[in-house]
Amino acid sequence: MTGTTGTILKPSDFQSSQEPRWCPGCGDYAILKQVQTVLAEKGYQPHEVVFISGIGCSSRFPYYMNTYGMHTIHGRAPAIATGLKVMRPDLSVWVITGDGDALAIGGNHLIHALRRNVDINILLFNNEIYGLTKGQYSPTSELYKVTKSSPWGTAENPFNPVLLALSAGATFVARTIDREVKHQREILKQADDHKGVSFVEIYQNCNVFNDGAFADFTDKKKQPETTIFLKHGEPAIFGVNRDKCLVVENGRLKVVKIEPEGSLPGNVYVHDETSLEKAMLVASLFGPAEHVPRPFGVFYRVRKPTYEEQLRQQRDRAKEKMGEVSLQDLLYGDETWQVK
Amino acid sequence: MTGTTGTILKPSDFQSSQEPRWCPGCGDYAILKQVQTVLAEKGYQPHEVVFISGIGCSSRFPYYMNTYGMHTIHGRAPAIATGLKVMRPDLSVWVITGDGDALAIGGNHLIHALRRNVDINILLFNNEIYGLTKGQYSPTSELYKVTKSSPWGTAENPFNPVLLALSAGATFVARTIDREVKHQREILKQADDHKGVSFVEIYQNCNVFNDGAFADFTDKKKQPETTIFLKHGEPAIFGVNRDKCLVVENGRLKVVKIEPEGSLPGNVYVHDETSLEKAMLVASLFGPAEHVPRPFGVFYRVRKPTYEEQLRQQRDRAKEKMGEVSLQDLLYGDETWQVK
Amino acid sequence: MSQEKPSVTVRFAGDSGDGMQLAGINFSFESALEGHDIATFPDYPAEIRAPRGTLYGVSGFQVRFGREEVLTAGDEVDVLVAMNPAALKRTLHLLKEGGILIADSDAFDAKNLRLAGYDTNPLENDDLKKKYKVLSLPITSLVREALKDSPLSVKLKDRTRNMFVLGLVFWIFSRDLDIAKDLIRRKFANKPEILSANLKVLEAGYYLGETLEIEIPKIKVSKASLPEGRYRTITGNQATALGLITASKLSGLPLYFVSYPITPASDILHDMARYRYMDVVAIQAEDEIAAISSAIGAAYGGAIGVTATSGPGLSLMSEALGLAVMTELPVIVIDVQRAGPSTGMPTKPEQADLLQAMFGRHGEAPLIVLASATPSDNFYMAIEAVRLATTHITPVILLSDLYLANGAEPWIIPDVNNLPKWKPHIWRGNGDYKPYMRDEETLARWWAIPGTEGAQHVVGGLEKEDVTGNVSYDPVNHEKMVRLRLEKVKRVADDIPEQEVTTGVPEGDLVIVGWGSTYGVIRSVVKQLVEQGYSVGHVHIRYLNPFPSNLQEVLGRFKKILVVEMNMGQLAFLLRGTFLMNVYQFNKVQGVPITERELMSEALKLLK
Amino acid sequence: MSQEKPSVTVRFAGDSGDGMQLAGINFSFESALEGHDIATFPDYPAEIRAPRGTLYGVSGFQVRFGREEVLTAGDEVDVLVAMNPAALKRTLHLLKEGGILIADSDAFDAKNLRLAGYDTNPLENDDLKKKYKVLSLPITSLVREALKDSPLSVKLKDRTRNMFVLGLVFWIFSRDLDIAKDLIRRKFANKPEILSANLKVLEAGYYLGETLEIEIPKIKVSKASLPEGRYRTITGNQATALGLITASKLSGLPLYFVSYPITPASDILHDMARYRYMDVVAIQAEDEIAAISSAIGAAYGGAIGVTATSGPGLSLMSEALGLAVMTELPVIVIDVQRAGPSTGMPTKPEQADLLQAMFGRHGEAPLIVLASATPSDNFYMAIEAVRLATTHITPVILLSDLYLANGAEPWIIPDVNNLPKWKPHIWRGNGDYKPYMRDEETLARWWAIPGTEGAQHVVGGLEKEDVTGNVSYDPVNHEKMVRLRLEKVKRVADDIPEQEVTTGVPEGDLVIVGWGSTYGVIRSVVKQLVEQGYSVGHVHIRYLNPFPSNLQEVLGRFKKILVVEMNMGQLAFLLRGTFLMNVYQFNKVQGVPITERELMSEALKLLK
Ligand SMILES: Cc1ncc(C[n+]2csc(CCOP(=O)(O)OP(=O)(O)O)c2C)c(N)n1
Ligand SMILES: Cc1ncc(C[n+]2csc(CCOP(=O)(O)OP(=O)(O)O)c2C)c(N)n1
Ligand code: SF4
Ligand code: SF4
Ligand SMILES: [Mg+2]
Ligand SMILES: [Mg+2]
Repeated sequence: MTGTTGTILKPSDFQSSQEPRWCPGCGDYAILKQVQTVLAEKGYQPHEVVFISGIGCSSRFPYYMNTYGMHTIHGRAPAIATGLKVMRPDLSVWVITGDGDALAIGGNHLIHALRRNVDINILLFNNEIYGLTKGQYSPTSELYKVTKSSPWGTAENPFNPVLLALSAGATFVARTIDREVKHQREILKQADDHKGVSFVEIYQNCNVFNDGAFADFTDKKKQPETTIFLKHGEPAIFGVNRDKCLVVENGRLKVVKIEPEGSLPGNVYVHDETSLEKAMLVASLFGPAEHVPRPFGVFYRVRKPTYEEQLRQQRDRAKEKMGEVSLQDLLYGDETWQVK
Repeated sequence: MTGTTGTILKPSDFQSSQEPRWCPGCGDYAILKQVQTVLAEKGYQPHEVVFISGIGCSSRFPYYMNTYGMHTIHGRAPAIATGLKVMRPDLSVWVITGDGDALAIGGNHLIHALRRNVDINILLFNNEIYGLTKGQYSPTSELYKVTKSSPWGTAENPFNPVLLALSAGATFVARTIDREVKHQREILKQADDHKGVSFVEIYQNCNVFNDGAFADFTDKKKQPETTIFLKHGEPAIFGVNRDKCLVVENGRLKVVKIEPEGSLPGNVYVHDETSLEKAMLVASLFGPAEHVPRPFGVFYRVRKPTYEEQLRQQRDRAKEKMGEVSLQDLLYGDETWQVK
Repeated sequence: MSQEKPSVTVRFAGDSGDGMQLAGINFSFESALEGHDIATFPDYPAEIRAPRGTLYGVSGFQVRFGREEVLTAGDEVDVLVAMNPAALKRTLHLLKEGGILIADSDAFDAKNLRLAGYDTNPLENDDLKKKYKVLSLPITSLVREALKDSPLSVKLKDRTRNMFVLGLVFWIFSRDLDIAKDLIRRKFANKPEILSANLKVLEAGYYLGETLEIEIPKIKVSKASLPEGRYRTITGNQATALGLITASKLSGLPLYFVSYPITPASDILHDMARYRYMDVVAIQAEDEIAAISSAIGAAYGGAIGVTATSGPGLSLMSEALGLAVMTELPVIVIDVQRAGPSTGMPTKPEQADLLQAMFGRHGEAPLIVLASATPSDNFYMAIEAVRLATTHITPVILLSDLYLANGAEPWIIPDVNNLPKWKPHIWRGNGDYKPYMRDEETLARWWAIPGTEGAQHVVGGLEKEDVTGNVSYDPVNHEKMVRLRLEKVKRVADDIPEQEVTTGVPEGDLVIVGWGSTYGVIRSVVKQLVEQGYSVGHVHIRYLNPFPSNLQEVLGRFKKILVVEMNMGQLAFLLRGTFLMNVYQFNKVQGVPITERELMSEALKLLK
Repeated sequence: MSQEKPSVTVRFAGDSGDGMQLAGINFSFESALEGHDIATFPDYPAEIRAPRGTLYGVSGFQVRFGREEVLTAGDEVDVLVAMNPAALKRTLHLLKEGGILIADSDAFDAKNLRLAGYDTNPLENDDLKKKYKVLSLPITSLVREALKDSPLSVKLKDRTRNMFVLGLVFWIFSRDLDIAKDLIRRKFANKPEILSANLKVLEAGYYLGETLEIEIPKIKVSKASLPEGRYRTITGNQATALGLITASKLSGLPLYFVSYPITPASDILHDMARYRYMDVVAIQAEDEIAAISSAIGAAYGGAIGVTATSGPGLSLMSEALGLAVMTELPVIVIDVQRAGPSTGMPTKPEQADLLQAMFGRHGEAPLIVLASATPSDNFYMAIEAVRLATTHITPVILLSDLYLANGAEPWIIPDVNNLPKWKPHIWRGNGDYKPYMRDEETLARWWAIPGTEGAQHVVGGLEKEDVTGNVSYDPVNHEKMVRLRLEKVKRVADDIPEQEVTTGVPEGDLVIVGWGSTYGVIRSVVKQLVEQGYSVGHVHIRYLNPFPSNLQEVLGRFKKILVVEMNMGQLAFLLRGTFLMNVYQFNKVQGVPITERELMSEALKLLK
């Protein structure tokens, strides 16, 4: 959805008078900035946009936007946004959530919003930790991670949020990272362009309780070897010298060296945003950065009727069948009688 | 886990004195029978087994078992079973749940139990409807389905439970169907054999509110064309004349005719239970039975440390580091002083 | 031979599959149509389709009709239909001495007798025949005989037995078969063979009456003198659904209804989903937390956010209701109470969620609590809930219960044009908007709808600074806000009717106080007591938080106060705690309604 | 020059990063070690790391120590440390006239002054100097100077400023530096450079005192006459964790602790997770519903199922708590209350979850409610919660609050062997087990553990037949079960101590009633009033449901009853409703503790 009422604004026009209260250095700042930029670039007016968040550091986001907003309760933002969007398809509705908010307490609402394809943009700030409650592990923290609530290391495997979103029925799924502001902005723009639910996982550094969680992917030296930036219709090539690629072998992805230089193997993985199967395949690259590169970009994008559209059609079917019915007739119902 | 204490029992030894109160003809009866049979065959004693259910027709299950059981609240059975199993790894713990119970209100606990790989067996009785509350649509009801709560057809896409379970981290995922009792029994046995969380989706006919939902897959005439029974290491062949197979083409599955007879194409899909990627690929066959066959059997099976095992190791690490600490010492803590 | 009675109660009882609900509804409607007042009590089993012949599979429908105001479905029945031994076993105790028992003797076979726990066939018991007028008829055979030319299967033929007894009951009350036929015709319009079988059997039952050899009195009940107007029958759940839609029109606000199915509230969802053509959005959420949450989202967006549930769902909504209190948004929760705690007895009535509605949220989180008194009162109280929510900008809980939800009564259909409209407290100004600016009188904050230019703001669960709505940890501000939220709800007392003495004397020896579905039984008992010369009043409270401003004064006019509830004394506790007022209690927590007899005897004890 | 005082209060205030908590804890511990009684009040901001210099980023730690029983952290402070202008602005009002102010003059630069909203530098204000003894020192410079040879970065050097002021405060109170050094050595054992810097700066602060040119009194406080024994300091949350583990040993039952992080309860989870080597299973659930649910599962399996949370989590547990009531399983919920409603003010104390604990479930769902009175009382009340749960086989809610949770006091460590053991009400018989067989006296049902041969049974949320536990919709049975569940909880009154008058006279003019963390302030005020010759008693209720059997009688001995709460009057309402007893209320809902002065003035009003 794009703004309708008038002048193009500056990013700062989307900034509220409240000073952000995140820790100095927190990755949340960068994301705030990009969102404001994207809204301005897309020509929205502040009163056309609503930010709904749950609870967590990231969920403070709405306070810093000069738009409408709700800072709600832990885990329920997707449900709240659903009610809002269904009644107000004219608004641009964004959900801001954290890895605990979205995947611990809020997991159910998240997958249901994705399944229903509500036309909202869900930004999951994944810092692999509970920031606001000062450092417990989250459903995305890696196995054995030592945190305040796991002094002896955790005992549980993390979720792969992208994979979960794909299997729940999301129609736009992407991953980006706080430090790559250009990539981030591009992804946010596309998420907003997408008609239907958009799920964007954003790796976000919590420099206080989980500093460097994504250093493997942001460190400029390591990055070329540890990341793959997916592009629709293009083969998955990476490496400092762009000398590696992904191939499909017996249904799995494997990293191989491109040799001789420039000659891609026949089974090279070519990304196709419209294929759920391919999206899941490439999303399953989730191992340690030393061994498997981590994909970023748009995994999946497909246009399906949104929940609001389906609901509108449902109403149209009902109206077509029933014709115009007055409230008085409704109250009368099927059978009445007169007492004189 | 297999029973330890003594004599082999009969299926009827697992039957309680309570008469089942499901509707005559309900698919739940067949499943009850198979579970009792499997427990007997595997040599369990009734006091070693616990059934935990939520709320729904299917969730009445524990009353009909002569084992321990809890008929709990809507959607929470996986969480309750987690607490039980963690404290009592010696027991065989089963979760009985419905499509509403597991995937509507209980979706979050389900995916978390799967992620943690708790060594329990989760049987999801999927009848694509809310039975107990008399016929509303569920998260597995097909789009546009007319039910009590969707007189004009639903507006939302169903979940694919197998895909969701795979992406959440389940280590054993299977699908079977009420009417195929032998297949069902085999799957239940393997689910119980599996160390780690087992997720079994069982298509179950609700003959009162959703009769024939799975007729495409049970009708003996249609079945050969509409179903694929997966076998580890074997190519996916089906059809009345076993003349069709699945092939992988550009990362997707396609149905092709085997011709000439007996000569499988090179890109035929060969099932591999140990491959998450393959499991997801074949699980994504979820379209209407006229167009795509529906896979049954074990999609995925892999041995990973269970939650209980991880918790035990966690404790061992802690003990190793701390040595034996008496309660008195614990109360003393780090710093004390004496007042005389 | 014919008897004249002020009111009569009939109960149809049989297997779940025997169509007793249909027979009962048909008879009730016809009774209403003939000009009687009616009250009904459907009483079905917990199981979807219990095995035939079992005690727990018995489904019942009780209807009372009369020439006077009919306030309850009756303690006892005049005519009992028992389609099998289990039905007889479960309901015979309800039959008055001398009452008429109609039984299908064909169903009293060895298997069914055993399932019902009878050693011998009770129909052949002489005591039974002495005590009641027993019409033991081979109904199954008679039906099959009547349909011997029908192409239907035996199973389908047998399904029409309910029409046979309906016909017979029509004969007993000299009713007009045509109305019943009309109803049946509409129901089976698309199934001509089933339709004709039903009509045939209905007549067969009716005309059997004429040929009966034993003497059965024909019972006459004069018409009620109901106020003039157009009537329909309505259940509590239907009334709620219609009330909400009406409120949407009266307020000019869009309606967002969202619910997660739960007995006995699901029918509201079903109705609302059907009314999609009325521009209602009706959604089935993934659970009750999502339901209330999305209602909050919709309310933030400028809609009336409504959800309906029962006890377990209300419990789940606790946290989000706190958010609704904090953000001060107009969301409405309809709690159709059932017997608890926990899953309890989902198909049985109870009134034990009152204190939960009052206090079931952490922190100081006051909200408006209403309760409807009769099935049709749900229409007005639903409107009232929306009116108060959208003018005082605060969440409202409306308590209904299973007995109201499923019970039906004749309802005089209001003229939509005569229903008062109101103006929601919506921000339409162009000035400087702050989310916690308030109306001076009501303390309602201004509701600014996203999309309104210049009124961007953020609401949320953290404590906010008065007026500006900025997050604030200031100690004095917090107390101020806590007191403002409380005071806002208290001031609603200025906007609701004063408490009336519903029935009986305005002051005197005893006042019987109730809320919710005990209305009928209390009113009935108080009327009788007053007739007998006692000085008794009935105060029925529909506004539970805040109480009407004169409630204490009204109750104070009586020497004794008896609080009647289907719980362990929750309103009694509230009255004690609020007014330091000594009250007597009558509590019944059995999942069945309080009977007139029980209440009468309690009241008489206090009047001695 | 030196002053002798009965008790003294010190407050350290600065930026979140300034290490004020560490300085405060260190000083508190040393005070305790020197034989004083202490009470502490850490008061940190809501933000994780608020920007430096902001008002909302101020972190404080207040400690009071004295020769007598020290009951509160003090209304006013004798010594105030203000590391920057914001800290001064936020806390100066607490400083007594004539008190000592220590400020880092280096931090009072233009930027910080502006952030704190000062137009001019308050340290240069003559009034300030007249009213207080101002020690305005260039602490940052002094610290850098002291560490000029250290290899640490300036940033790290500056981080030791807290040690400088700690040293100075030590000097003011003539404290033994060695103890502080010991603590620091342990803390930085693995970081030798940081350790040596801290030690150096600590000494620099101490010795500066000796060279100060302005006249600062050295303050002396005699030691307290505490009972003999081995002591430690303990916070409420630490006490809870230790109490639970102790209860596990005393009962011989395994402990399952499960929690979802939430302020201010998270530290219990952190402790329990650390204590993994004590055979505790400590789990972080996906949410609070999972937490309570899995605790129920664990309890069914024969463990003590415990979860800890705060208001929002308690709200989410409503439904599952109903299941625990219905299945009658020993689960314990510890609710560390914070300011609500909704998210409220998560880092501020309040006591507004009492009615939610009592009534926050649909249906009639009674359970035991306890509340601890002091930080260390959490140890005993946690044990008590487990004892009552596992002997009466019922859920228990234990109310703590943020003030107790984070506050520390000296605690005389009990000898484990002297703590009374008990026998959980577990089924070990071989006879015919039925889940709702009960102990005749307590009405506790027998707890049969899966794995026990022959005791297979099913529990659940549906109403069950008495004794057999089969699903039952029988009306009379339902009422019986409702009453049994209620009566079972009521009879717990026979198993708890009678209510004592905690402080003051046993009967007389006024009783001040409280629960939870108001213990200290009430006791302190009552002691003073009694000293002043008033006839006042203090009744502190730790058993809130059921109340001690003699509570009504005890309260009845006083002419007036004043109920003091950090809410709008929840206990007051319970007392009114339960005993029809008129009570006065003193309520403060500001997210800050009630002060002695406030309560004193309220009490005096009633004593006039
Ligand atoms: C019902 C409830 N339970 C627990 C909390 C405490 N809580 C607040 S935020 C949070 C988790 C934050 O983690 P995440 O969602 O990852 O956000 P982050 O702070 O890392 O941005 C928790 C557990 C709460 N506010 N409400
Ligand atoms: C908190 C709560 N909400 C709603 C209900 C009502 N309810 C009972 S079972 C059920 C759904 C049943 O559907 P499913 O899980 O598919 O089981 P089935 O009956 O089809 O076997 C619902 C909504 C409930 N018991 N508790
Ligand atoms: S705690 Fe972490 S996530 Fe939260 S504001 Fe600070 S750096 Fe950011
Ligand atoms: S309603 Fe459906 S699922 Fe439930 S018992 Fe009947 S047939 Fe089975
Ligand atoms: Mg996080
Ligand atoms: Mg179902």
